[in-house]
Amino acid sequence: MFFGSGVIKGMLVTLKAFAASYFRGPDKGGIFTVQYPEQRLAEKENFRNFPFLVYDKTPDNLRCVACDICAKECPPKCITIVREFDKDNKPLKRPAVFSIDHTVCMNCGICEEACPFDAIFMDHNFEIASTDRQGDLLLQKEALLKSNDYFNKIRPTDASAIDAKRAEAEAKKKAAEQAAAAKAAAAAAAPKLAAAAADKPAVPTEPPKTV
Amino acid sequence: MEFMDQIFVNLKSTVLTLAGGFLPPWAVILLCAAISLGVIAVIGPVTMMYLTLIERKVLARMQNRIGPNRTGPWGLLQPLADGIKMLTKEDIVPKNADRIVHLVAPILIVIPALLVFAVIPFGKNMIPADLSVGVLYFLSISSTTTIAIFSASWASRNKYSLLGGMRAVAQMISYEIPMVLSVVPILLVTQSLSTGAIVRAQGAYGGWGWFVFTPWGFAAFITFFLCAVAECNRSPFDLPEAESEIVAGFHTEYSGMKFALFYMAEFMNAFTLSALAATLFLGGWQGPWLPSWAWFFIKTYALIFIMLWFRGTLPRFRVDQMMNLAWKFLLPLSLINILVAGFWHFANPPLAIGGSIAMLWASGWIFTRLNRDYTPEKRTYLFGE
Amino acid sequence: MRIAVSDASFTPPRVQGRNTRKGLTTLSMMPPLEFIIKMGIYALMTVCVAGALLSVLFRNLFHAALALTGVLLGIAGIYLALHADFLAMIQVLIYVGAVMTLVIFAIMLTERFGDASLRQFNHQSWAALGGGILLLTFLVRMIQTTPWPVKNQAALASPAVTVVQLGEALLGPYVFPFEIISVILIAALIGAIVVARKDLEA
Amino acid sequence: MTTRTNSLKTTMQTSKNYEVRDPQSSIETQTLAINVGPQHPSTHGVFRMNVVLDGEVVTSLKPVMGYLHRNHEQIAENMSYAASMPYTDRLDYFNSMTNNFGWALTVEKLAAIDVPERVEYVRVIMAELTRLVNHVSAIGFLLNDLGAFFTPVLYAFREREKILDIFEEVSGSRMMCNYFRFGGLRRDVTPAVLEKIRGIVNKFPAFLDEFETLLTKNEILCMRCQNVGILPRDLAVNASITGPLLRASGVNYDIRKVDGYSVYNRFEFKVPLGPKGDVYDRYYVRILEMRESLKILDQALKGIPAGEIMAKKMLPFVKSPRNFKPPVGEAYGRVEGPKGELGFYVVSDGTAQPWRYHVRAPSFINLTILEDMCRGQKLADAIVILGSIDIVLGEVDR
Repeated sequence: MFFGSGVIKGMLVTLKAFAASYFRGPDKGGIFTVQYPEQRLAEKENFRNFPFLVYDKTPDNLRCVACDICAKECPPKCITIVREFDKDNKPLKRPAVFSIDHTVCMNCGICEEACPFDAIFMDHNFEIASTDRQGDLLLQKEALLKSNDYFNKIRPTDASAIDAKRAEAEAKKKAAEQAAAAKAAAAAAAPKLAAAAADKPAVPTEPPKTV
Repeated sequence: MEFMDQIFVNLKSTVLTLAGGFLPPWAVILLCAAISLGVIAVIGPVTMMYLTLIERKVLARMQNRIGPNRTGPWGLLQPLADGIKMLTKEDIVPKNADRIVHLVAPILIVIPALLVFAVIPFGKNMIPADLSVGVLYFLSISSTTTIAIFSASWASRNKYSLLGGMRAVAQMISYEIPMVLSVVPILLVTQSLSTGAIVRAQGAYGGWGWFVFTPWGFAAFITFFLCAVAECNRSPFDLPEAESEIVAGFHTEYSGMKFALFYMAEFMNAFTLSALAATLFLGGWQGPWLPSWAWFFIKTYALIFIMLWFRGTLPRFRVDQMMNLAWKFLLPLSLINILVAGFWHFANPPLAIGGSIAMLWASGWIFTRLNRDYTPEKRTYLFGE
Repeated sequence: MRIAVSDASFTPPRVQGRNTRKGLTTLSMMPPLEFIIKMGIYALMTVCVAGALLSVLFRNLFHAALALTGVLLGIAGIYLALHADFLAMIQVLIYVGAVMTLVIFAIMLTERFGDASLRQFNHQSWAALGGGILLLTFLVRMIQTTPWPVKNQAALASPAVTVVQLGEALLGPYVFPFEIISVILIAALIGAIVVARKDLEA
Repeated sequence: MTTRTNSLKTTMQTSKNYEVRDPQSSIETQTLAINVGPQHPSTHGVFRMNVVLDGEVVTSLKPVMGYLHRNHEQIAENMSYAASMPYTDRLDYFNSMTNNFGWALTVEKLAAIDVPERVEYVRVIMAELTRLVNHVSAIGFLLNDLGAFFTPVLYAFREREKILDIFEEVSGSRMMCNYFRFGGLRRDVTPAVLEKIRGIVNKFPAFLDEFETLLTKNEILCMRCQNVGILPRDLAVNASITGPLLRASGVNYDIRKVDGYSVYNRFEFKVPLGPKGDVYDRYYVRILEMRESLKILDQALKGIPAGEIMAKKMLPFVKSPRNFKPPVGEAYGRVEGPKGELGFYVVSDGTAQPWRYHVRAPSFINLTILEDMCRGQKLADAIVILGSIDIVLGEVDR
């Protein structure tokens, strides 16, 4: 081949791309750009960004019990948890303060993995740019709370699996409670009390006691 | 057709005739010059502004992107936005810079870029000034750019600038020589230095008698165009402003409007050199069906597209390779080409065609062989296990 | 008055007046235009003289070279004003485009070219002054004795020398000066190397 | 603005066996010391080169690193084994999957964990996809350094994007994958994803052909790359260069073959070797390696078995990685990363945190011979040679 043939062949490639940009789709050598704010790629279900806290039905029913495991496992230590105490200075199973510093968090997803109560999950929301570092990027409990429905919406596969698991655990616990209640009723012969225990709502404002 | 072709010419003479009714002759002459100057002063910067947009669009398209499309429809206001940005940017002068030369250099570089518009035949009867030494005027004026670039690089007191300046001077001087020599065959054949006369000489075969269709014209066109690309520091000859090596070369230390002036000069040079190449080899405004000025702009922008295409595809030469191409390939080729043009002129047609093609092909082959060090090696790759 | 659309009508049109010979207006019939051109020539002369002085007076070699470039461009402008288009273009191409660039390149290769402590006078200053005065008297004498064709109206009216004629003259009767020019170019090239060359003894 | 001539002399003394200038030459010029970086378009990050130039020729070049030092090793010694995993993503941020691979391999070696079959296959698939990502963008950046204005980079990124989509779908993140776990994986790969990978593997050769047509035979590229920055075989071995750089110099050394870690010894692939060891060989060896990677991917996709994605031994630690305490001992695990031998050395004292943790970063060690390759070349070549080493500053400085 003569000198310069390589150059000409290479130039034909770019010319082809130039022409394709007018007549072809993105998967056939055309324009590959996605014009972001207007057009968006489909979100991947497993996509993980900053974590959020899940609550069931109402924000009061958050699953977090302030066990501090996620804060301890977190590699960059961006989670701060302070347990809530009642009037008698008795520790409650919920956080008074739960904050995540988004400037420190590195989206690794270890908190989600480690949480034994399925309370913290990785979010899909990535449009969190802000100029206020303390106000907008140091997120407090209120801002972190998101409903289980939201979780079901963004990650249906994981959420349904976890819901099923929780429902199963709930059913087991209920059965155990009922068994215990029946046992107690039988032992103490106090049917009134047992009935009251059985009528107790499934997810009370007070967190369920772990066995 | 004739009306469209001469629309600008007639417009101007109407204005001048009207003005002649109440103005003295000397004022009409001044007015005539002023109109030409005004047109150039508008065409130059506007060309530059939209060339930046075209460049970005074309490159983007070659790279599977869209390019600027947010400012106005199809991004048409992008140059305006860029201009406003450039104007409002802080003008930074390095502490140790030679302030006066630093200021003067960008002005010096724009002046020749604007001056050369004077001899470009934009269409039939549309030369701002049909000088008898038009081509020479173009080449000599554009050769002064070197000094401006050098002043810029020296005055910045920046080592990258200095390296860029040294590269620029070496490159521009080297490529001027084959560029001038590649024009010589045209001058020999047309027996004129006037750009208007050269275009008129290509009017044979109903406007298809372009010099690029002759063997010597083709060789000269390739040589001239490569030199033109090198002269306006565009890829693959963008060594003076090689971004990946010396940041921005001679204009590293320029910001704001001064930088914009460098940019403007570069794009106007690209335009005028393409225009000259179109004039000399592609028949200028000659061509059927369309108005003459349309042909001129089509040809010029086609050449500009090739420049952008180069930029979108090719890697950059190294300094020694760039010099080698000029001195060991283009220069001897353009010298041979002068002989070939003479041969073509005096020999009989069949012999002239065959002979000149053979001569050019042979010399091209010989020069390639002589530059063997620069031809790609064949390599065989072994595989382990 | 009628404006003729010439083939190149973007150039100043030929103005056909009533009282012109051969239908052409000459410059002397339009005093304002003549005045403008004269002023232009004077401006160019000023640029030349000022540039020449500055190129001697600047301490910084680079500035001096730039001033010299101004001189050469000014001279080219004067050539242009004298209808010597070809000469003007060649002046720009060779002197500004090539020689001055080489000179600047040579300056770049010297050390201390921007040093303010460099002396501008040495023991040869007086000899140079004498030589300069001698040259000046010679030039003035020459200007006085030459029969300038400006005074000759017939020569003015004749069309400008074309490039073709110039080429024939250069390769005919004036081939020797033509060769001298190439020698000057070679000299500039060698000079660039010499300036950069450091004496091995020093 | 320029250094005096004595600076040249000192550099000449330090490099005795190399003299750039002809001593007989009477043209005396000054050398020019320039600082390429830390802010420079083609130092690939915050990297600095102190270059002394004689005209355009490099007479001395000193790499200066450490601008991106993040104390990776110390941090790792102060946290649990598993918590280091996301930090390894950030070493060579182009290849987080292979970084994960190396770290997982090391700890599995330390704690003697058997990895399920399916996990090994998925790991190999991810590692080879990473190699594609790395090589294609490395070549793109190399060509960008050569002056091909972004076209090769953007073509490369177009393909990289498709692979990153896979990574995102699998691990949740495009670049910081954090996908591997000791003895397993973060989550399983769905059949749909495997199908997508299959699609990429099928289409990639066509892209490589296009990419090669664009520039492999380009005369300017050949001029710029051939016989530039030659790394001799023995110097490469002595300087413990690894990866494509070493193989371009003709040394047949690929850890995938030498160690046969994971399940690599089940696949058929070859190790491309360069005849000369110049920039062009590095460019082309990478392209050939991509073609070999595609072969591996093809076989792995065909052979991937069903099964568990976590070793039984590690199941208790999935929810409480902090409690994972490997036995006392030390281990050195290494993988053939896209840039070379990526090794992790770890000493355990029986607690939940490593007692000593060290990364053998290929980018860093490959960078040590930069001066030897650049001396006597032009400045433009030095940039290209740096590009051909293919460094990532996150890994160099750690």
